[in-house]
Amino acid sequence: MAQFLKLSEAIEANVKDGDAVAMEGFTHLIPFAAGHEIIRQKRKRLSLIRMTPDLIYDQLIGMGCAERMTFSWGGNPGVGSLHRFRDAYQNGWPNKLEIVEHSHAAMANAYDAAAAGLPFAVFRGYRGAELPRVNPSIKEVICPYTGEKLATVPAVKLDVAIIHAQKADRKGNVLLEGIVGVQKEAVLAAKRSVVTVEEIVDELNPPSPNSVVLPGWTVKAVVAVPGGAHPSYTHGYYKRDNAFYKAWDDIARERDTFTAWMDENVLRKGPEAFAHHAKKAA
Amino acid sequence: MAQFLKLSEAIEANVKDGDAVAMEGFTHLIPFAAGHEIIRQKRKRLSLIRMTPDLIYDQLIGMGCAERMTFSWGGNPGVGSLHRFRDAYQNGWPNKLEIVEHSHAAMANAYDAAAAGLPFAVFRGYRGAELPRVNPSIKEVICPYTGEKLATVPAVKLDVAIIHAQKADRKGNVLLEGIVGVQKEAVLAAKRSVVTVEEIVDELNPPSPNSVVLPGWTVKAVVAVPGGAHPSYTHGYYKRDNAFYKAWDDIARERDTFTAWMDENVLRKGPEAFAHHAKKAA
Amino acid sequence: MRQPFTPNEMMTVAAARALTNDDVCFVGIGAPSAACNLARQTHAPDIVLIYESGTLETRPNVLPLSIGDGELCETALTTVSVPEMFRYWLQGGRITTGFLGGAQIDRFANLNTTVVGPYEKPSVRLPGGGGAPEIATSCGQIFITMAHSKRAFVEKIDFFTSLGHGEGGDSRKKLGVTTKGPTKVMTDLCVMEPDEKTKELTVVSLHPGITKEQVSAATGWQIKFATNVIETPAPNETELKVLRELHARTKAAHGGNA
Amino acid sequence: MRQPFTPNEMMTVAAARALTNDDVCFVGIGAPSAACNLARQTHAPDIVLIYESGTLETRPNVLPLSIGDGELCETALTTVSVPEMFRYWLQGGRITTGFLGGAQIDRFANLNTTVVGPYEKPSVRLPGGGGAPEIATSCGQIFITMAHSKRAFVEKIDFFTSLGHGEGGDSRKKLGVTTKGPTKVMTDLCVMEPDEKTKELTVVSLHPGITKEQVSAATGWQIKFATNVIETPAPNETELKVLRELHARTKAAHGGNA
Repeated sequence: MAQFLKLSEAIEANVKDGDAVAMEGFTHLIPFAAGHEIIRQKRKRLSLIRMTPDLIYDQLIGMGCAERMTFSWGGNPGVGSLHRFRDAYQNGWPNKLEIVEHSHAAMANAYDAAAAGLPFAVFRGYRGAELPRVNPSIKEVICPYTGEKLATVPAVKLDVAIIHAQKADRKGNVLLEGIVGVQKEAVLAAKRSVVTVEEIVDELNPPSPNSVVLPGWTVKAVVAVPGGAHPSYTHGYYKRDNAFYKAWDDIARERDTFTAWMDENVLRKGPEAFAHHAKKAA
Repeated sequence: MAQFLKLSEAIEANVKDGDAVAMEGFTHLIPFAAGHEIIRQKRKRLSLIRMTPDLIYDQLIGMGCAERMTFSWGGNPGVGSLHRFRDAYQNGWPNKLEIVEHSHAAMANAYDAAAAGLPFAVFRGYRGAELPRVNPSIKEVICPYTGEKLATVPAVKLDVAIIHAQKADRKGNVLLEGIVGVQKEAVLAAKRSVVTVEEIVDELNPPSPNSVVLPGWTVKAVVAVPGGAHPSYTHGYYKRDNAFYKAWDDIARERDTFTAWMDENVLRKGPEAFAHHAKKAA
Repeated sequence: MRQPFTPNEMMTVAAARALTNDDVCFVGIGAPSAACNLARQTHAPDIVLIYESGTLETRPNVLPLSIGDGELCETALTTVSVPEMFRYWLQGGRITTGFLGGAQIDRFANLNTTVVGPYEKPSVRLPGGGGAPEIATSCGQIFITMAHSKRAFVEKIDFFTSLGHGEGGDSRKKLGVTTKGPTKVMTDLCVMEPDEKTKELTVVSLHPGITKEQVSAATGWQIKFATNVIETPAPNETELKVLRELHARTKAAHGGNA
Repeated sequence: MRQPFTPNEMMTVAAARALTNDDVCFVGIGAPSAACNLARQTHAPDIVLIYESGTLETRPNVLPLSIGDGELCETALTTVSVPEMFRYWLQGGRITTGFLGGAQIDRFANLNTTVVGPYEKPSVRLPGGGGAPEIATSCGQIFITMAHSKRAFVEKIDFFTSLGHGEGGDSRKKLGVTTKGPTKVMTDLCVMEPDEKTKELTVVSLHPGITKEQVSAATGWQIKFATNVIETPAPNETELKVLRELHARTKAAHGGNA
């Protein structure tokens, strides 16, 4: 059953050095506040998994929390490169970073398979593409009916999934709305999960019987962190801070500007620093 | 793009003798009015596919429309047997019926695979069960990572999918709410699809951005048939007629009572006969 | 003074009692549905009930006639598609307890709901397996409820619809199945559990007023009894009241000859 | 009198014109997004735009900076999960036209968005393939938009992120791929199409004021020209107006140094 904790407690209890961690959210609902808490708690040797590493993993990598990253698209969307990821991968700063690279389709299928309790997924992918040459975990099976060769990917293996959502009720049931990405799959794939939410409410009141809801018994810890997705966004609450995404390019380009920004905005702050981004749409 | 047709036109244009037809709806939203139209148009040699054949296939089979049924549970839920199915299968009345039998998990995966454009699905199923002995389409693959043997099922192959839904807008976009079963998968798996709806509206207004909506360009024909799911039901409109499901046991038990009922309630009626069941919940 | 009760009520109450407040149940129609909702309305208010129609954490006020009655969706936390139900929730290993029943059961709790007679030429074609083949192996454990009779409790089932303990012993393990399988069989006469080693069903408690002889006479094989067979505690007043009210509401709701 | 326009505007307009009202497009960020929304706001009002974030049939009023901006979901018919997007919609074969671009392209329109230099020790580590490997083979056809330069249009790409026409000829067929692959490459200088037989990219139209020599000089291989190279019709007033308003709204919406 879901426990209601402070963010520091939730991360302390659920994220250990060396864990395989997925912090998901496809552009939307990225759990930045939780990422900052991991940085403050100085986790090391994490194996980070995420389709689109985005700024959140650029920050974790630049602060030395990661030793491996599994991903399918590692850029700053619409802006350019993730400088800290590149610096770590190309120059080993602040430490060496190993990569495991897939396509989006492969990653999405790998999450789906894990949520479904399967050891692998089958998909029609990578035809004529070079990634299978450099990623030995990409294999193939033959369809027993048609003889077609199809690609396979192992299910993601997660110690912990961390996501951000609109709200939770007092039983820890969680509502996600809008671009829901692979978050349900990530939570169902993980041994443990931490969910930060904009607000905790008495009644969840999902707008549709088919709304995306995670039952409280699938979640390990729930934490209210208003604004906790910033500079990503929360549908129905506040918008994506596209200006910040653009500004990040300059902040992260050099090691010293990055370090100074992290010191001022992460190390010397707490989750309450996100509150001023919080806003509920009318 | 979706065409707006009369029910007789939609069935005439989209359901041919010998077609592989799925009329889906897991207890909820079963397209009875469309089934009755197929009976009136005297379609023959249909290969009927459905997880839970329910009364709708009992009626089609008893009226001689089917030569094969692919299914996973063939009963009258909470009541007992489907007498017309049994009579056809055991005694060849009114004609011989071939069966292809799966488990629910296999059928659900077979629909999912077809919607995903895959030739087959992998699932952890049938372990220690006897169905693989009598259904040669159940095979297995070995996980290329763990060596685990897993079951496979071929993707369903459909000429036409027929479903009932709450409403469509004037572009043919369709909203389904409540127990949504495998209907999205069935429509996406089929070459053609017919959707009957309680009402056609100017604005679909799905309650959630993640509501189950089928875009009009995935649908071939849309027909307004208020009450068209009766004795099944439409969430938000009218309830399941459980009393009729119980009454069906007596109606269908003998050939002559069945034939008389079908003559009076199907052959001599049209889709407008369903209208008096239509009701929108307050 | 003890209220009178029917054998079916005793079976349902026995099944309900076996459930805990922490269970996540995959519920079938009929006795399982009654048992699970009785448990929810008595000692296990937080029990999570899941029906294969996609309704997650549902709290019906009347028992559904079908596995997908509107009542289930209207009172559910959320409703998912049927592929998601079987893939993420059942196969995903999230269910602690699944309920099954059948037309035939053998001494190792293997079940048949497919045919009486040979598969290709059955004397009775039954509805088939539905969710059972995968419920039997994906849930943490299985509870079985069935009316006790020689026709149902047979030496040899005509078809292996779903796996119980196979040929006994470590049959499940040999098949690569890591879940417990049937841990309890609740009938209208008694409660049985598989022997720890052989996995053969063994009577552990007799319902009030039922004798070993009655059970033996209603079983198609030489049924074994535990060393200490106890008497199943009779349904208490609350259990009977809640169960009967549930049935009364259900009858009123479904109309006709309920 | 003709309004002046930028090479990038010409590229976007050329891409927009290639789209029809019946297309179902898998849209990428940047020029593809501008082209698709320009088409939607001019000659193809019913074009269906799909972004890989799960937003189906979206009608953004400003261009998204990311593939998952809120604008996309708020103006979409519906939004599905990312696994569903890649499984049911892309792999399911429901997309007529997909857009791709890259850091490097070769004469057979194979693309590299992964690395400059060797994979294990790149001189530049690029973002990677994202959706491209499967977009390239699952969509009915592929349109490519890229700025024309010798650094991008190369004799040999450093990494095969996504399949174009492979080694030319029937390469795709040999790989079991039945979709058309790249049918048009729109640059800021010209429009290219693969030769019917060899599948080598061939210039079919030059943008106003651009010479064959300029294109050859910006291409890393000996680029071929069609027998009848035409001049790409310049953007008309409406196209420029709609495109510029779209960009102006976008800049205002995203803030900062857009």
